[in-house]
Amino acid sequence: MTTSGILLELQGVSKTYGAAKVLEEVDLAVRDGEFITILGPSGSGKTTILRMIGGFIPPSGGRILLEGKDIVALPINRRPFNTVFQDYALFPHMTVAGNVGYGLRVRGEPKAEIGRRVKEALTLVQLMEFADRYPSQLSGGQRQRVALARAIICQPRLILLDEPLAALDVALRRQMQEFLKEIQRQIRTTFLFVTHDQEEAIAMADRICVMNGGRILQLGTAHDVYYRPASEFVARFFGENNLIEGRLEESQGEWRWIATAIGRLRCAVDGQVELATAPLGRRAFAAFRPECVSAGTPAPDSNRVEGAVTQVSFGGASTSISLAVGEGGRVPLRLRWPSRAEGVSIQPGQRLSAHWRAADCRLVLA
Amino acid sequence: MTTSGILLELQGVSKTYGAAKVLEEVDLAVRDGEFITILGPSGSGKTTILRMIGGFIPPSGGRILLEGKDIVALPINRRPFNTVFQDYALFPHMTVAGNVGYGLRVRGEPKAEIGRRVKEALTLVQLMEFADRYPSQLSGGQRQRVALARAIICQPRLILLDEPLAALDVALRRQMQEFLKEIQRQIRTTFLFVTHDQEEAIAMADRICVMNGGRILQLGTAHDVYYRPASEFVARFFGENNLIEGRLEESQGEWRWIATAIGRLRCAVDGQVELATAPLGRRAFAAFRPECVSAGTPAPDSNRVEGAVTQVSFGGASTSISLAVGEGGRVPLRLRWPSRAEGVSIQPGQRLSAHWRAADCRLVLA
Amino acid sequence: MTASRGAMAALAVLTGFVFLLLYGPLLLPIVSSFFVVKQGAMLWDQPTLQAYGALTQNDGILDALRNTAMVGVSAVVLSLAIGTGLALYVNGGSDAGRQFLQFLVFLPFLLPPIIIGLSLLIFFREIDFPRSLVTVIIGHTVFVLALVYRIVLVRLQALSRSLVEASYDLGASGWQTFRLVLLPNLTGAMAGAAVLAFALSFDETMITILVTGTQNTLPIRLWAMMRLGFTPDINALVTLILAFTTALCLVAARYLTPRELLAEES
Amino acid sequence: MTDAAAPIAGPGRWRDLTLATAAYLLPVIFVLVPLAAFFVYSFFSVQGVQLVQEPTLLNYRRFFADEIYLPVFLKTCRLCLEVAGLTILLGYPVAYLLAALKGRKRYVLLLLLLVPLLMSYIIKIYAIRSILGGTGFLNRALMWLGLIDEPSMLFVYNLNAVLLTLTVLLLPFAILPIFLTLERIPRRLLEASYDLGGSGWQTFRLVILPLSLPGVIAAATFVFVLALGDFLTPQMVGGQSGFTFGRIIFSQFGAAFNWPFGAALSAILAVAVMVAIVIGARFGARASTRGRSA
Amino acid sequence: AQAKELRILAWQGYADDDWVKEFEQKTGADVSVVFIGTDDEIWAKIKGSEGKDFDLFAVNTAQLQRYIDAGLTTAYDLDKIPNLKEALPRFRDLTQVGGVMRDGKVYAIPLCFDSIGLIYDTDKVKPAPTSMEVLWDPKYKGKVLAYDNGEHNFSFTALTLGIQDPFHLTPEQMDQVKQKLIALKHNVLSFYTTADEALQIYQNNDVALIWANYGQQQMKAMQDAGAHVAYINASEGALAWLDTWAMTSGVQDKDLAEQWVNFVLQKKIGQQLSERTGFGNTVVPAPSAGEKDKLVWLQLVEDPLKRSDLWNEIKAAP
Ligand SMILES: Nc1ncnc2c1ncn2[C@@H]1O[C@H](COP(=O)(O)OP(=O)(O)OP(=O)(O)O)[C@@H](O)[C@H]1O
Ligand SMILES: Nc1ncnc2c1ncn2[C@@H]1O[C@H](COP(=O)(O)OP(=O)(O)OP(=O)(O)O)[C@@H](O)[C@H]1O
Ligand SMILES: [Mg+2]
Ligand SMILES: [Mg+2]
Repeated sequence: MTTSGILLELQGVSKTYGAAKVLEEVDLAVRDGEFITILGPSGSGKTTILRMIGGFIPPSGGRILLEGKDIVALPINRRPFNTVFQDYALFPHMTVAGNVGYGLRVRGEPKAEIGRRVKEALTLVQLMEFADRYPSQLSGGQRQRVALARAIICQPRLILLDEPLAALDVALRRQMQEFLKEIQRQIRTTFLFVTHDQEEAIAMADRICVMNGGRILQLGTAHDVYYRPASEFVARFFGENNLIEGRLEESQGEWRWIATAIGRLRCAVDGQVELATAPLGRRAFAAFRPECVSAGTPAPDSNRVEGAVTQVSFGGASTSISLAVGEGGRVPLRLRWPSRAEGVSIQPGQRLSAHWRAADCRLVLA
Repeated sequence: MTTSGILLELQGVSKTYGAAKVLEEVDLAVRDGEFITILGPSGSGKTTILRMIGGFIPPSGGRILLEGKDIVALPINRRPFNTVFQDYALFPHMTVAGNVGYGLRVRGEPKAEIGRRVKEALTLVQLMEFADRYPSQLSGGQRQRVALARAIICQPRLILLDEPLAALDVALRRQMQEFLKEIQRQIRTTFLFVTHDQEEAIAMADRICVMNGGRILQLGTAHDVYYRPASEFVARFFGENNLIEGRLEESQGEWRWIATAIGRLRCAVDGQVELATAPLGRRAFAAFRPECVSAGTPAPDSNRVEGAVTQVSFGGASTSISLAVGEGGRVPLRLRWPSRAEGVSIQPGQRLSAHWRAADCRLVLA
Repeated sequence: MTASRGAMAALAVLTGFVFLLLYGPLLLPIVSSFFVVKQGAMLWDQPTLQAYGALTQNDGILDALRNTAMVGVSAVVLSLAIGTGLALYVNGGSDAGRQFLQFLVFLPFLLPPIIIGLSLLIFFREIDFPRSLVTVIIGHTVFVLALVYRIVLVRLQALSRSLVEASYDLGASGWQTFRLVLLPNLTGAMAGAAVLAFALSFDETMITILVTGTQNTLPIRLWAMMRLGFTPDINALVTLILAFTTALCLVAARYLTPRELLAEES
Repeated sequence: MTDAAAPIAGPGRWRDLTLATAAYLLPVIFVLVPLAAFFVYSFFSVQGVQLVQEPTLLNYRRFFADEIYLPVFLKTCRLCLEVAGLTILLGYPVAYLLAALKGRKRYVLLLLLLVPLLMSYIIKIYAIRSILGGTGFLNRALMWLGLIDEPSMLFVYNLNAVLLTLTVLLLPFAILPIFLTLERIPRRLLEASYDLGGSGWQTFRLVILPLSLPGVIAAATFVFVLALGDFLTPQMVGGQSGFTFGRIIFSQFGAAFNWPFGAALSAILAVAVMVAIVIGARFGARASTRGRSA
Repeated sequence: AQAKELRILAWQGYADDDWVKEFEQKTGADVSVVFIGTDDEIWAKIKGSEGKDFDLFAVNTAQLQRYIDAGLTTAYDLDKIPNLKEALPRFRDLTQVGGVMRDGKVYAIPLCFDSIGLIYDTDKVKPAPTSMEVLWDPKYKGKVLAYDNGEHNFSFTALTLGIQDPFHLTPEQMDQVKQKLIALKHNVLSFYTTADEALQIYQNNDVALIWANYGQQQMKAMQDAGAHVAYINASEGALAWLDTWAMTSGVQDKDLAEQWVNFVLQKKIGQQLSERTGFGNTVVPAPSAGEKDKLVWLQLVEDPLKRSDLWNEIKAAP
């Protein structure tokens, strides 16, 4: 570990295919032993970043530093990283055990040791009984687990995972998540983990990196990214959110008032300098999460609106309610309440008075 | 449409690979215009079922009826179905537009018509600007969308989708979901949709089919499967759940009391005959969802326990709380509360009195 | 690959026809090797193994056969090694240098053999490299290289690049990647290329005559025999060669079949 | 170098250089040097048996000026193209059948198709000649079947015979490369095509054929080049039509003793064929490289 | 000391295994023979190696000149070849054998020969012909097979026309011959290229006369196949090839090479050669050619290319 604690650093790394720039100059510093998840829309450049770190494609510009040393010219097989590929890239001519043991085999580990560790890894991904199968005889999720086992068995410094759990069911995914976190704790491997599953991103990450259009938009803890989105995009992309546009009208300490189509809304700036210094009159959003909106007796300092319920939809643990508020019901709000077996006691068409605490309502600059 | 309204029926369909029976005799009736999602652990046989319906692999036994006629011998290209493959199966030598237009092309549609509809389909999956790319130049999610567009453009009677949205981010996935539902409404296509995402399954499905170990365990509406799990497996697999084991002790109308390690718990049988007729003394579970458990003033008829908070973890819209209850705190409970920006006001170590309404607590036979 | 039952039947008929085309011409020498041939006609009532007896006495031919086999095997081994290496190298990029290399590899294949033979002969003469079976092996290797190279290259291009990436990613060296990942996927193509290359070497006359020292190979002998006509023991010889290679191939097929392919079907 | 190519060449600049050196070494020594030295001849001329070492383009000019070379060259190319076409027409279905077979069967059958190659080809030509001949097996069979009344000379001592014989001799060279590419086409793609309603034929034309193109082109190249280099078959079964470009070149080194002209003719041949091959390879590579990482 | 080595480039039948073995035993030398299929290969091989790859090679008299011109041969010391004195009269005095000497030195020793005569069907052609002129006989229109080779056809036609030197034709003679050949063309059924082919055509068609490029051997093959045919050498002179042993300029052991030539000039070997190949040998009389037959040894023609071009024109003529 370097004194700075930074394992890997991307400095102004960019990637261009022909005329298309798929990655703008990107800076990213990954601390040793850290778990970073990368989140972003399809095509935003997540795989591209991972593949450049892995050495599979050369960056068009910029530097990639491993413990301070530029590794752009370092061959793939000399980088102490392992990758779980988005399309698995399993060796079709090797059995599951052969695939998983490959990394150890090429390192020249003794046969017995390989056998032992392969067994261990396969047990962890629950594929012990499939050891002698070929990849073509496996289901999608089974293949993905083989890819996972193959990458982690080498205990690399840094492990690059490209949606490694996408093909797994929730239960299994949760087990794998725990198992990955366990690895991180035990051998202090650093993780760069691409996922589309926000809960997964939150559950696993020390820091979350949100990308869009070849740019890193925000890098921070889950709580930060969820509650202090750096931009409208992040606020909309990461978790469900209500964003009501308006104009900054009044400022009072930590509080701001925004004039919107559904009335004056009180928001918190929560110590964020950029927000705190935003001039009055500026376009901004009041952002509040569906789960923060409730009916019934409001707390003091709450924002309050009235509207008509347009849709109630069961979503498992929670039920979503759509509310039409504002003049002519033109502004849609989303509410999310815990589900009840007998259903939420609300019907479409019903009028509802909804409120949310100002502390749960964030200012996001437009 | 047949008078029975059944489009497709599987009768005792099974599949065996060598010695391994990966699909037990399965019965399934799919109504015309219905949206069925198939859920199950990795390797449970979801893809196998889809592939047999599509005609890619022959069943080892049983019949597959399309509007009452056995189609086991019908060649793939004469089945009015289209498939989104789990691994996409895009034609590498054709552009995105070529791939998407393939189905129309082989049908002999006029060029102009193909062009128009390809454009339409690509616009829907937001890939218009990628029309001239080759699959190898696309990101994972983009490929998946091409596969989707390719299958829906033909407007088949039945469309088989194998985790068609797994590689998409939440926002895009939601759009695609809406767009698929829209198609279903407009052209009354029937959907068989494999997914790992429970929210997706719930949001889209008319009925959900839960599989495990090559068997269909339950087939019902989302609400049914969520609140009336037919078995312990379904109760555990589908959504998060607390299952407390015990013995049926008392019966009173719709209510049952189970003696468990954390006390007598009152459960609802909710009109389910099998449950209602279960004899006293039988092993059973009290099942209740984390989101139904609250602190504070209990409603009447609630089950009540006390325990120590062991973990509080932020999960985006909700925060999960683990509670150790019972003698020596040996029974873990999970609670799930809506998140708040300032965090849930509970700390690990704190003692908590938790309760849930008997109506939210289901009886599940062991 | 798939095909409907009807299509399969049609294909089978066609394949049968091709088998007929390929094996028809072989029947004549094979059958004649077992009978007395007199006045251009086969005497069906006189089966005999005379030809085989005569063959065992024909040292010249047997010598030539040995030389041919040695040259063939060496040329195949060399061209497989070099051709595969070149294919790997050329597949690594598409710069002008690699294009040129490709051109070089192909040249000897497409020029009339007499040109290759002569230029090599003159070359060896100039550098004072004695003509022998070694020069013949070099000549044959140069000649069949293009074939091996091309077959391996085509297969290589069909292989998913991500396999190589995955191998490097797991820390394998270039050689390990080749041996453990590429080679198993290339064996089929290489085996096929080896057979074709051996066949070419086995029949190659012109280059051989020009660059050989004092050794004959089978085609040289047969070529020379055309003037006076073939002796019956030649029929025996080709029959034996055919029987031997068929047996060899059937054994090879056992080991050539990829295991994952067999597993898939079980 | 393209991006995509980088990882394979991979490890380091020095290794690149060593690799390149290793790759070029043998071809340069054993191909470039001898041939280059030889082709210097093509700019010389001869008088009697003496080489006149004065650079001239006369030999090249003669090829185009003299009225026999170009037509024979073109005729030969056409013949060889026909052979290539015919072998592919026959070989493709066979390769297809092999690829459609399962497991060991396909390899056994494949090898059985290759075995005839190991029967000396001179012997084979002899056999073919007697089969095709006026009273050969073919004619007798056709007569027995009542298809013809008297022996037909359609199959012997003419271009048909050359075509047929070369086809029989070279068929295995077409089957193998095609089979090798067919074998690699992921089954899933065919399923996708059928799934989208493609008929067997459409699937073949739109998916299988394009994806097997690299193999077809390799096959065509092999057969074409081998047919071009074969001067024995045309002579032995071609009758009056058996005069091919290969023989013209060959004769320059014997009776005519005109090595310079022979070298020039070969150079022209090499360039022409090479251009054809490069075009072909481009064509084939396009289809295959696209498929690479998809 | 190392065993002496003799390297021979020869046609099939000129250095059979048993002779080689016998010679090896006698001299203790190591003999290796490489067999060749065409004249062109011999030239390419010998010229390409500048004579270094072999000590002895078999070559016909027509070809020999160019080797001598190119300095690829070494002259013989006739004293070392005593058996030459036992040769047939026709070959004993080498000055009488066209082309084997240059500047008084002997560069080649004749080994075997054959004529290029006429095969006729004894049932169909009566009386037996004596001249090639019979090929033009309208009686046999459509029953004649000729050989597809411009060079030889010009030569034999010239002989038939009574031209003295059929190998060096003046332009006028050339034209004369060309006209005659066009006439021949109208009389023939087909031109053939191999003996085998001629036989096949003969068996399937009404053929009376064959210009026998492959000589006696060709006739024998036909007789073996049951044909009723006979062979003559035409009275105006029959073309004939004569193969000789020539020593390369790169000969390593001249003595040994001369010993070999002397060795094969034995009566026994000459006899065997004729028996096995059907060619005439130079030491024992064989049925190939009677003593009286007028044989015209092939020579290098004035312009092979020209003849080949003209031949094409003839074939294309109406
Ligand atoms: N060719 C085969 N040979 C043997 N077993 C196979 C073969 N194909 C699939 N299986 C097995 O059949 C079972 C069911 O596979 P299937 O692909 O249907 O699973 P799935 O439910 O789609 O799983 P996933 O969610 O992981 O895609 C798996 O255990 C798998 O290993
Ligand atoms: N070889 C290529 N040529 C041209 N464009 C490419 C190529 N590979 C990727 N791209 C483009 O680069 C962009 C980023 O791709 P990347 O694979 O990094 O996306 P991603 O964030 O991983 O998306 P997904 O979540 O869909 O996997 C995409 O728009 C893609 O189309
Ligand atoms: Mg990606
Ligand atoms: Mg699956």
